[in-house]
Amino acid sequence: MSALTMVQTIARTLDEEMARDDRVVVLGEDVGKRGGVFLATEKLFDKYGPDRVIDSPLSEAAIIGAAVGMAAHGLRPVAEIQFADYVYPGFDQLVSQVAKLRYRSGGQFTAPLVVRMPAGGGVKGGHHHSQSPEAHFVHTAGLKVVFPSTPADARGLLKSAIRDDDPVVFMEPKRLYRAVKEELPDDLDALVPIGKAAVRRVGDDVVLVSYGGSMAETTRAADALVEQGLSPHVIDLRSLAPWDEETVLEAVARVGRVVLVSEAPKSASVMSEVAATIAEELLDQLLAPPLRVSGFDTPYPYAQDREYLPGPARIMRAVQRVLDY
Amino acid sequence: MSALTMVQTIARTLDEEMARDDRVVVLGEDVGKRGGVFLATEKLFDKYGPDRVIDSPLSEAAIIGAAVGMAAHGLRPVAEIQFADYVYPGFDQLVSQVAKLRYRSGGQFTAPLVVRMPAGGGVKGGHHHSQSPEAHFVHTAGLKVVFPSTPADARGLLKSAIRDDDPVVFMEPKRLYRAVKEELPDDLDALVPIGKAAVRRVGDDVVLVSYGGSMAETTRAADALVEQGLSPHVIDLRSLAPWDEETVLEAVARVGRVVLVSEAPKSASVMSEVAATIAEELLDQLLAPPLRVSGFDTPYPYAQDREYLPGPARIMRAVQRVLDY
Amino acid sequence: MILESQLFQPFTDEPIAVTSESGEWIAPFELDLGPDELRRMYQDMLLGRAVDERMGRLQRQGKVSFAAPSGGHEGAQVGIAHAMRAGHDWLFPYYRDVTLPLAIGVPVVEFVAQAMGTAADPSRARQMPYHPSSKALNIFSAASPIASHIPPAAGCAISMKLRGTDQVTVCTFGDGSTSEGDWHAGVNFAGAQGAPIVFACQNNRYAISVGFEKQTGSDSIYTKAHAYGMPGYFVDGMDALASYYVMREAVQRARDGFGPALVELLVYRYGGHSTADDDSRYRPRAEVEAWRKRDPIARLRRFLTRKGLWDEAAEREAEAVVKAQVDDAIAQAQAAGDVALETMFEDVLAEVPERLVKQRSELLG
Amino acid sequence: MILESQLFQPFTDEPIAVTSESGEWIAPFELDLGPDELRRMYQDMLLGRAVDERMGRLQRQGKVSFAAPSGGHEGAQVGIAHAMRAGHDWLFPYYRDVTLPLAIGVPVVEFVAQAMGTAADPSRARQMPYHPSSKALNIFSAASPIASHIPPAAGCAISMKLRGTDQVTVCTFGDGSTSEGDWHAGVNFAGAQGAPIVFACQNNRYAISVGFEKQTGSDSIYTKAHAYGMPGYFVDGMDALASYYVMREAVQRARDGFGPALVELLVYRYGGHSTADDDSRYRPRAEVEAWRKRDPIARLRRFLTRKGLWDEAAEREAEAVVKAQVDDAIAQAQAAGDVALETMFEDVLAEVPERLVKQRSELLG
Ligand SMILES: Cc1ncc(C[n+]2csc(CCOP(=O)(O)OP(=O)(O)O)c2C)c(N)n1
Ligand SMILES: Cc1ncc(C[n+]2csc(CCOP(=O)(O)OP(=O)(O)O)c2C)c(N)n1
Ligand SMILES: [Mg+2]
Ligand SMILES: [Mg+2]
Repeated sequence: MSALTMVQTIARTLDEEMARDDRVVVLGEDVGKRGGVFLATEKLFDKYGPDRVIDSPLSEAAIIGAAVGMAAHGLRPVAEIQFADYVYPGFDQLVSQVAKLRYRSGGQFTAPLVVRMPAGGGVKGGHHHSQSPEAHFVHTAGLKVVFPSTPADARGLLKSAIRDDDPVVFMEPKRLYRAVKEELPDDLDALVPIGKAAVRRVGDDVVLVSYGGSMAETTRAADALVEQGLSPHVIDLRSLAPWDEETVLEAVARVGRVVLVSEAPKSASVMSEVAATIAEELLDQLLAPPLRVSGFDTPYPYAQDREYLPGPARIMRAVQRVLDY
Repeated sequence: MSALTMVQTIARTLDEEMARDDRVVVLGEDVGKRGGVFLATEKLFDKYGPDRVIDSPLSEAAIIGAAVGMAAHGLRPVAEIQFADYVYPGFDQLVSQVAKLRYRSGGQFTAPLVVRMPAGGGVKGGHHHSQSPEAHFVHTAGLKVVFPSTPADARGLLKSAIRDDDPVVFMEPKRLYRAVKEELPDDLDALVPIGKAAVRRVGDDVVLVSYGGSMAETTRAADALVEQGLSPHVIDLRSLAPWDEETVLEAVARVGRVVLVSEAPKSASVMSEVAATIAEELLDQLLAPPLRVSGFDTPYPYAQDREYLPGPARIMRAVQRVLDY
Repeated sequence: MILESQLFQPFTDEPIAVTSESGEWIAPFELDLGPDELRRMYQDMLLGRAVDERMGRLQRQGKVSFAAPSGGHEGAQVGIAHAMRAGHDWLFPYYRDVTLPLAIGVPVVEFVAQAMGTAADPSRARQMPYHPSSKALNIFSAASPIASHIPPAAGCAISMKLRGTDQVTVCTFGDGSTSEGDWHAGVNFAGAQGAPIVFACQNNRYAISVGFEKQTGSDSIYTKAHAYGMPGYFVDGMDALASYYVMREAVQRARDGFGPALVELLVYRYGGHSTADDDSRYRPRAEVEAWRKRDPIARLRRFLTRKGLWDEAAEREAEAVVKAQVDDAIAQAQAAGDVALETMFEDVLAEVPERLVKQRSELLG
Repeated sequence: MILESQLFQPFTDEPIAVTSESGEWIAPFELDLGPDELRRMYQDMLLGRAVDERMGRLQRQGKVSFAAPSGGHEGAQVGIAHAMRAGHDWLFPYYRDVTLPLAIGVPVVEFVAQAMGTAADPSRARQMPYHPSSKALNIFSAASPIASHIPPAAGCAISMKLRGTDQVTVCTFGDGSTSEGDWHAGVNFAGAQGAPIVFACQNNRYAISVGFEKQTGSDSIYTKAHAYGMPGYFVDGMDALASYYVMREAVQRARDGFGPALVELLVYRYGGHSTADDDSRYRPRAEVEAWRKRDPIARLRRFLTRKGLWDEAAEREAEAVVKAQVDDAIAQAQAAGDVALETMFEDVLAEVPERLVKQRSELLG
């Protein structure tokens, strides 16, 4: 396979999965002829037609909710929410229907579906095209949540998500959609398991944990640290629910210093959970407090689009603090 | 004033505030003649009529959204969501309109409104009448969030909330609605400030932090600890956004041991945030890991309505763990 | 395609009835139901009412935590049920459906066990009473948030269309439900896709205490069909046979590829909104009494009696049968015992994740 | 109360027009607008189009991050604006409103500064382009989530009614917006309360790429008014004067206590959905060209010319004025410079909370 960007990878992966299993259908706003506003569903309409690539009305409740009914009836819908910021009109469907169907019916009915959504900032989109709402999903029992940062992971996790018997919220870091191209494996069944983190770099001075779009800044900070002669250990969570406690705890126990990086607002976030778990499990192994470098507790601003993000400078300052502690 | 239950206190407080300020209006499902399904708006309809006590259509988006427009136009709406579990159809209004109006308009428009909602379990309501969704609100910048556990706090905080220039999510622990009666001050301006915790008991063996409905179980656990000759320090957060970091950190720094109790699901919860903050700020003062005793990461069950809650037994076990550490 | 036979017009000003209050056949077409089917409809209503009443009693005795009276809704519900192909078509019900799932074939013991929360509930005692569901009968699991089942129902119907099955989705709800955004979103999607679904509104003109005039500026529910490009039928829901015939036509239309319809069935609930409600706060007693006089069960009995298909003896026997059925069901449901504590951690996901394994041992030791 | 004069019928099959394509007056009533008002409407449209085109250019030059072409919508928008009492009535706009806020009186510099995100934006550069707002003119702050402004608009109108002001709320949106649950929730609440509000839909028959027939099963938007018990008016939105007259009547109805209305204005957007859109993927060029021929600006110019109120010289002068206005505004907006970095932490709440003070120093040191 030739080298593809993440968003090209997603379109390709959807194509592969639709070819593999004719229960897989795609629905959402502009996913048809337009191929999605980011082209994540490009060419699928021409290939599979309006019965499997469904332009929905402009309603996220309709999209997510219809996916529930389709899934219960035997399809494998992949719903697209045009921007993660627009999941809220469909939030009740996600929380009350998607997440609880298996539980409330005692396992009689299930909702094997995927809800894809581009998330995160840095694209001059202001607060309604930049949000990172993953904490809401992670807090909601009954959902799996993944947030890849590379084309290969996007492919492997999307395949896993589509084949999973549980509903999966599949978050896509939109500012990395075209950041890099990656050569992908030919294997059509190259799955990335949900729930497993990836160690991007092995080191022993400080553990950096991140995921999604913030992996870009985290990687840059790690590179800078290496240049300074330090040895960071970098973990890409990839899955947020369940998240890979084992990989994280093992590394932090060994290294004793950890910085958690995510652009989502700080309060009651996914990284709050990771920090709390680390504190609960590893108090005696910690050489410094687990620090979070997060988005601020403000709506996502427009003018300060870049400054809002936890960039390398802020990450480096936090690393310095845990090293100096 | 005679002794009142919490729900009676709320109705009384609404009456007082409506009498004080004719911009205050109440809206929601069944708030009119019915006086609310829990009677939290009892008698208001008779006294203030349909222009100030508005039975809305069955739509939480309409209720919360209309409150935004009313507030922007100069009223001080107090919206009732019949059960916190039903806030989700109005979640977009809360996140996209209520929380962001001041920010996005550069302070030109504001939404001084209150959204009241009974929350929490233990009433045999199954997962759609038992949830504690406060983490979603706390994660959303632009909202204040309070969750009192006593009639007096409910009164003082509701008054503060109604008079506040920012939107306030006012959560009510429904299983404590009629748990106790309390003699209330005559002072019509007896406010409880938003953002200040209450120390319910001073002690030095372990700090127990809780809020809302879980204060009942926390208090019972504390009583049992006292009977065992221990000295717990009990903090009722009351406000969740902003929360009183100072009071909590001061106590934990002094005592070194802390157990955080909340019936909300554990992952990415308010108590995750409190635990993460404690770990960040007080690593060296901690004599034991900050432990959370939470609701489980399952939908709220029906059959195991009581067992789901973090009851005294589970709290005591956690206290034992931090004491034995 | 054209419709083979069309008995009813959409958007009539008056509710469609096929029998008079006194039980005469008043429709301009011929009755085509046999005696057995007619009697079955009647017996289903008796059963629904008996279960309903018994649940109310069990609630007062503390054996059931909650009940949602459906007395007055039986005519509409039995009509809807008999218009469907049981176990083939899908039903997306709401909490006030009692006669409806029973008439489709849900065993009384399952309904009762669900309400009592015992181990005989196929949903494993996960929900509050009045949320039955049956995979075997394609009865989707009801959820409490009003109208949240509408988009899933639309999706199910869209799936039926895409997959070319000849199934139909039927989706029920109350008048208040139509104000929710999700109701609109779901009905609109179904309309845009021309999916095989019938939206059946049991309009009792109250949403708990909120009267219809505060619910919407529209005079009726069926007119809302205009917004979605589908026919809206207005039916006297106290007339079981009218409910049946209109629903049958709407279901047939959908099955034949003519797309969705919205059917409004005018009914009344005799009781409070639920056992937690005191409806005297907001409804005049005279109104309740006036509607009770229009009882759908009595009306069908008068019809059957006129036709010589029913008499006092049949009534006594049917009541005894129903009573025995309900007694048995309660005994069986109770005998099943409680669900195990640890089931709380199951069915969150297909497999119990590590995190819940830990939480389970936090509880169980 | 009865309506004093009623010029238009709701629920007409054909869109209401008062001028022909060639600019003749074709309405059965007399024009009652003076030459100044007519010329002002025309100039407002020229300004709207000029701003629109310039924003597109600035976007291509990288000076504005995004633009939402509104060419083709000017007739509807100028009609809406002139039907309102500027600064007294409230407008709840959406992102495609350009001519509309300008015609109400938003200074061009404010519009441009908002789009460029400079310190001259009264919203402090908090939003992406095309989200202007003005407290001074009662123009509510637009939000990107489609239809999320509908319930607030309803609430504002309900407040007007409760407080007995003689204000009216006008709320605009596109055809796609009507599918959102929040649209329904808001319109329904306004209908139930009989609030003084006019819902004005600019139906360009596309929601980005999604054509109208996939958006809803209904043939039109105005029919949806049936669902809420309010009149639905169907207007040729390429006819600025028809837009004005129908809106004026709807606004007057609302002001006089006759409740809300839904007005559908048929328009077309000549450009892509936004500067990020390639509309050739989903729209035939011939369709775009056909609509361009129906341009609302050209139509009003023909009307004015026929009436002797406009000529080539006036056109040249008006264009020069508009160009200077826009040039000035851009220069002023740019001169205002960037907003300060620390403003990011302000206006989250009335006061900057402790937590944000800490976060601010994390960023600024
Ligand atoms: C989203 C949501 N909001 C509020 C409620 C509380 N509630 C339960 S039933 C009900 C009234 C429903 O009325 P209607 O749809 O007319 O059905 P009926 O009970 O009359 O059959 C309300 C407000 C709910 N269950 N879900
Ligand atoms: C809740 C929400 N979902 C999706 C979007 C993305 N989006 C922006 S504009 C648009 C289409 C709107 O179409 P319409 O309402 O017809 O207005 P038009 O742009 O045609 O004027 C969409 C889908 C959004 N802004 N908000
Ligand atoms: Mg009802
Ligand atoms: Mg449009």
